[in-house]
Amino acid sequence: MVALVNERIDREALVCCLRQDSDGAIVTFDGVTRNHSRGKAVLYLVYEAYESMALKQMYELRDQARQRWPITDMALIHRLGRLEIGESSVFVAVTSPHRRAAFEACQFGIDTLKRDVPIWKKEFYADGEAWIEGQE
Amino acid sequence: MVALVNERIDREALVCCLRQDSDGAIVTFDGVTRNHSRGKAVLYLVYEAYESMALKQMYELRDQARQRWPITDMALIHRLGRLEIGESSVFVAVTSPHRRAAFEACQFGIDTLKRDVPIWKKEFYADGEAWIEGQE
Amino acid sequence: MKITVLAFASLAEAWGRKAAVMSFEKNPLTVADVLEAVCGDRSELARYRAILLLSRNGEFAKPDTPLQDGDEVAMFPPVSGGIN
Amino acid sequence: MKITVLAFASLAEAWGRKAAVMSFEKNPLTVADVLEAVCGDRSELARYRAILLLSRNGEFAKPDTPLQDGDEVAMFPPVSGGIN
Repeated sequence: MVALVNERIDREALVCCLRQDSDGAIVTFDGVTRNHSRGKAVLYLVYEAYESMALKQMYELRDQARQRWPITDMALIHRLGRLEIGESSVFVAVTSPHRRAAFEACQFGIDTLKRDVPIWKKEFYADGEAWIEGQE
Repeated sequence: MVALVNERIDREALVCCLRQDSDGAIVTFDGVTRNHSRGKAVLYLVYEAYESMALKQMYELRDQARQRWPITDMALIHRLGRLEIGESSVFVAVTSPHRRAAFEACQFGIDTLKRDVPIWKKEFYADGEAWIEGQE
Repeated sequence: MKITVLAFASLAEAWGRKAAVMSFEKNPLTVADVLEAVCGDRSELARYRAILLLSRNGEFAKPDTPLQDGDEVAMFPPVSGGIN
Repeated sequence: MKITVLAFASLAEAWGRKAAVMSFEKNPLTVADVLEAVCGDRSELARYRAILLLSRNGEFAKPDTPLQDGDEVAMFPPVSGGIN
């Protein structure tokens, strides 16, 4: 499953959908909004995407992962819009018969998504706001 | 949280318990019972542990992980008794401000648990049963 | 030639809009021509010239990528990246 | 000296029990003495002698680890390991 969503990401439902009886390993990464960033207290965040391009790249990313590793499937979900502190902004789940491939593919998934997929984050503070861009 | 349990592992509850507002990354590993093993169809499984020693080692493992990586916390849960196909036998979750440490610590956690902690698996087939031992 | 131009994040705020359909007489037309038309004499966009990313119809593009009537060109800042 | 002896998994099945309290006259006593008392002349346990793991009071032990009255000694097969 590849998706951009406006509602809460339901980890449990995603993992259940993804899993098949031949899978022995599920590795997930959950990116959660933090209450501090660069020394400032963050009140909430807004994520914006170039949606059509982001989705296209996320599908390509999943296909690349499936070619490089013997995994069963990969889910890539990113939330958009306003998020409160502690909510998941991004969730990557990989199912696989064996765990090593699942770990590697999951890390590849989130690293590539964060680096390449056109999604931006704006942080809101008590005294202002800032786009977080180009922070590789 | 470090535990040996006889009931279903509630991933969602564990992740929620573990997370703090300073965490930006949650990496989880979920080991799920498979319907095939070494070419045979598996009907169900039973896990047995040397419980007091296993728990002691799991606590040590968590402490080692916290010393080696800048993580917030690690949960290590193993289920014992009879499990059906598709159920989680083991769950490792790591929370951390940043993701690289979370991935590394989670992989260390499951690798070390599987290698060192005294827990054994017995597979039940249509025509018999077998302990799976020493399969590193 | 009509080109749909999109901008995102801080670049959209600096530009004051997220999308526009722009008409061009020039032919052949490239991504650089669109960039020039948008950023040309606007000082608030000047700082983006060196860092912004460009796409044509959802694929990354370069300034010399040629355009056709009806194409969608997007300009955007580097993505939030991998710190977390 | 009374020693609680535990066995697990296939070793418990081969031994026919999971736990026993055994008395020893020998002093000093080592883990090897307990192993000998359990496996000594039982052919069904012989194959385990080379591979089994030993512990004393929940910590891995060696055959020459000395024992005290009331200690818990466990004998067990290698754990299921890392294939999955």
